[in-house]
Amino acid sequence: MANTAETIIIGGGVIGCAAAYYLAKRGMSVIVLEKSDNIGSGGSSRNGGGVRQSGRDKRELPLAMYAIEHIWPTLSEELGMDVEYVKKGNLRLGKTEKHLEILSHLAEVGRSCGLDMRMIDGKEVRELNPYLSEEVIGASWCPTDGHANPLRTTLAFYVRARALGVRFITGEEVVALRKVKGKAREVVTKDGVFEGEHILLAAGYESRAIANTVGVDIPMSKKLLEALVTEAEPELFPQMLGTAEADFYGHQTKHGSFVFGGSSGMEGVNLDNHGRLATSSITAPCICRGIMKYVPKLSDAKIVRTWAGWEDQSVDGVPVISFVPEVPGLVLACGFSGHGFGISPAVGLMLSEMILDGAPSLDLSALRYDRFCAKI
Amino acid sequence: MERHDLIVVGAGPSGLSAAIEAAKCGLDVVVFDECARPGGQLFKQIHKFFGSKEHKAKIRGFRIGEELLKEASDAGVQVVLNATVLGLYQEKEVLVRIGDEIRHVKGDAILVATGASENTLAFPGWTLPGVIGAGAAQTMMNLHGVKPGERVLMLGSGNVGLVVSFQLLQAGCEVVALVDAAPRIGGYGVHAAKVARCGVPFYLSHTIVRAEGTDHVTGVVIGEVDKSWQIIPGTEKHFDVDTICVAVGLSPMSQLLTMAGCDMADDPKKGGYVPVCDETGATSVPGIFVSGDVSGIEEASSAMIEGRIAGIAAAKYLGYVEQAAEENEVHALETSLDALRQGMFAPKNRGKDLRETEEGCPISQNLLRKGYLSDEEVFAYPGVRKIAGVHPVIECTQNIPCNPCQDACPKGCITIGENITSLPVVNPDAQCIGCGMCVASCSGQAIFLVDEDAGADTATVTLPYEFLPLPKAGDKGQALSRSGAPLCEAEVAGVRSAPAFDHTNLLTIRVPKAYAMRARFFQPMEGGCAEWANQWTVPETSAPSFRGPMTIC
Amino acid sequence: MSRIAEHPILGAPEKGRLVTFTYDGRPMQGYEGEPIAMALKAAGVMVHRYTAKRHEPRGIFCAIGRCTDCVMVVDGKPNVRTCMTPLREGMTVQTQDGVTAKVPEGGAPTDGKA
Amino acid sequence: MDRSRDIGPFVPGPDDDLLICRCEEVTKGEIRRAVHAGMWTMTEIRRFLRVGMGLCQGQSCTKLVKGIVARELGVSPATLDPETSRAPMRPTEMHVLGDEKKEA
Repeated sequence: MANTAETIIIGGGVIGCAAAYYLAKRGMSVIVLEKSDNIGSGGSSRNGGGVRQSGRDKRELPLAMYAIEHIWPTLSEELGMDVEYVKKGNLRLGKTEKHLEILSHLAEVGRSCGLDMRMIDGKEVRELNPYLSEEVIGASWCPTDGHANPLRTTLAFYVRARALGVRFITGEEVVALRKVKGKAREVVTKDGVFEGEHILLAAGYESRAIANTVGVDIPMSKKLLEALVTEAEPELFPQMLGTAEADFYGHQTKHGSFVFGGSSGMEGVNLDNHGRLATSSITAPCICRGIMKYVPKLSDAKIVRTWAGWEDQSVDGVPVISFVPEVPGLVLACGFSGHGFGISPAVGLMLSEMILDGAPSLDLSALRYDRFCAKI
Repeated sequence: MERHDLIVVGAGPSGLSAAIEAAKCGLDVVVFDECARPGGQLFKQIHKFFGSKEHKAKIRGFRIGEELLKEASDAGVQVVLNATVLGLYQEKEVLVRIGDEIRHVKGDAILVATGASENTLAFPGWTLPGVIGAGAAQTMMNLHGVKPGERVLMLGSGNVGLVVSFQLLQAGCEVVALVDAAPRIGGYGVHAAKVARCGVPFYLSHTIVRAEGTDHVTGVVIGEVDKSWQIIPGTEKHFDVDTICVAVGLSPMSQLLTMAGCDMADDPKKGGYVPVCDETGATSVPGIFVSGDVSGIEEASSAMIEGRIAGIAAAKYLGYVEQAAEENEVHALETSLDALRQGMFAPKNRGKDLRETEEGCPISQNLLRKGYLSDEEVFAYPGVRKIAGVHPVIECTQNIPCNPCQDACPKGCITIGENITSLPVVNPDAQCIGCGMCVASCSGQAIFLVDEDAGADTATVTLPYEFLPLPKAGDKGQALSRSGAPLCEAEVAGVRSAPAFDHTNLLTIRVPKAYAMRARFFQPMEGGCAEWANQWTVPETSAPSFRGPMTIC
Repeated sequence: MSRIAEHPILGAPEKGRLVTFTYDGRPMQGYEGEPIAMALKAAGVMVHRYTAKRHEPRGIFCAIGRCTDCVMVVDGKPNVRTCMTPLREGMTVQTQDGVTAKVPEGGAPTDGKA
Repeated sequence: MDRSRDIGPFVPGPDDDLLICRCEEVTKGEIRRAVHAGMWTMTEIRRFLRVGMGLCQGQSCTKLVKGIVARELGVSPATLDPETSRAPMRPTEMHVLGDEKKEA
């Protein structure tokens, strides 16, 4: 089979799969190259499933609002598979005055962008969710936020894209990009060379090294984050939970289990196991203590699994979704900084527009790759 | 942080053996086990083990467990029970749950001896209550004194299926059939023979079509399979049962090693996903060792030796023993391990359809297909001789690693020789005194004392008997053939029990002379023999399954 | 009854004292310290739970805490592995339906408290 | 692995409604269909259908699932991706996991 397509996508995560789907839907030929053996191997299968607008940076908020207004509500029907989207709001919880200050600021940002988001007191918090502890003195409340199943969403995009003729190749590690006649054209892998008119780089943290091969750098680092899941529990509450300091988040899934992520404060320095993802012995207990403070009812819930995942943390906390003028044909979509899942359908759609129409329908100029500069 | 020289995960035969050797070398050893009792599966093993003396042959599994525990305690090993290892993290850190508390414990070395879990087989109805694993049956009856069911069908003819079938009979259950999709019995012939002579029919090349019942099992349908494992229409047979016991192999429980980042391999010969390790059990992660079933499914006897080797290797790794000493000890243990890995059931022979023993005797196809030797076939083996007076008849016909009978006979009637897998030979010139030590010592219950001419046109047959209630001299009943078919009237001529026999009672029955080489089991009679008498001429089919009249509360 | 009074190899089983617990609201007896599942089995109880999706009955399968098929609501907590949990005097054991207690037949839902 | 390789069409089997994953109640037919939808690794099958993600964490069904997936793909089970293994090895209550014994 020829290793040529109109678009070569590097990265078979939720961004790559979504972009592949929207491109193929409009008739484009696409090849997706995934380094690991599995589709959705990275952050796409390791995140908490939040589909939220609240707490987002102004620069990426339009993507979240667009996704929640136009894509998520009908995504299951569109893809023919239940992605378990639930739009029952997001409570971002505060336990101290300082927390409330942070939350008020976030709520203000949201409102300034037209988002329905407000501060509520502890009493109202517990009216919405009676399982939250008395320690919670207030929260920001965004009723249009929610959550979905990231595993199924990623795979649903993959299934539909594949059915539309997208060629997915797993275990295909990209080592370099090569320009031909001044344009990004060739994708060199360990086993071969692929060619495309357009090259979409959506490989998480690995995007940096690949972009480096054509002289482009995206300032980002990686963090080893952890999450856990409980056994199925009786239905307790439908909201997505978060905290002012973003150190803990989670929700109850359709299956009944609770998925929670959180940090121990060691994320930047956690050891991986000689390149293999590894959980640390202290993070899951820490997340448990966090959960029990906010939702004491869950203290008897059993944890069945913990896992770790790398987060591609851009230096300013929002992604790079951008053309690269000096490397025509290259589109970057990386640095999602741990909150890419909720916006992934919109990002996929915008990327397809960038490639097919030359520009996205939303203004993404604040997410350009060359926005980074020194602080003084 | 709490730290030990060696943390052993799993207090089964292998883990305890490793801990003992390591502690003897001076290591500070702690053993964690998630169960309330140590010993792993040993305490469910109520049969006598195979092997030679050094392998603790003819000792029952649970007694070996008791011995190991004492040895561990004497060696200063700390065994922590109800201690579930939740994870094996980097830097050889173990997260262990003890009661309602978790603890972080580090080991300079870690030995994972977590054993195996049972495989399952899916068939319609397999999730119904009443379909259980063979291990579950053992747990119920041998640990907790609860019968798994009244009428049981066993799926699987490996050693586990055979041994558990016999244990079910001992617990007072009826085993209606033993079924296996394979064309040949997978376990030891002697294990099959002791089940068959109790009247359990074997259905090889058969599998379960479906389990029946709405809220729990009330019946089962089996059918014959063709070469591509498809059920041949019209071959279905129904049994009323309340329990279906599944014994279709084991898989290594190697999850902790995957988590620890050890190199792993999917090796069907070892039963599944196992850590890559050298002959001492060292994995790809320095300081992490493995032994026992977790590194490849074998018998408990091998697991114990592997444990001892890994324990010494860990001691060497931590500088507690010199290289030369380690090599010596490991070499001796490897020789012992090698002895167990010989014969027709050796790992290298797995799956092979052997036709002859090492001695050139034909391997009984009846034994492989029906679970018993035919009356004609028995004479093909060196343990079966016609000799005047009382003499042992050893119906041991496959090369398995076992030799206690040789040591048991004080008169030199039995010879196995150097190679413990050789068939036992009965020496016609040695004088049997009828002590019965060989009968009780045979882990396979394959030795009988026969006096073909015991006067008045009768013969006596002394057989191993491990059922309750124990018949008394003078009791009447019927003799059963090797297939469990009723043969003739029999009278108990004597019963011998002795501590040295370890619960294997020697039952001597008197039968008509013509049945001396055919009568191999005894069924006590409660009423009279009259109603049975009409069966005695029936050929060897459709025998009612033996069921010891157990006393049940 | 399916308790073995005297075993040919093991003799009489060692048991704790006889205690009373409730099973779906009915008093039942078992030996202290033995797994709950064994007390139920000895009393002839086969069904421990009904599954969440297909509402099919399940009972003891592995009996060593691996398969988790034997879970029930014990003292109000769901998903308790009865094959691993020692029986204590006064325990409340309920058939599990999905992840909650099944209503005992002919009775009101119990709250799971002892 | 090129996911465009032709593995043939999905052919319904007589035992497609046979339950394979006891915990999450997933049938053989669902597993076979998932392979044809593009789930070619054990990891993807697990994420797609939740097989092996229930209380027992795949200890009962992994081998069965592997056999079904391998047959559908026409490969040997040993070539499929290895099982993952994640702590805790046994389901553990939050209050227990969160209650670490502090070292003196």
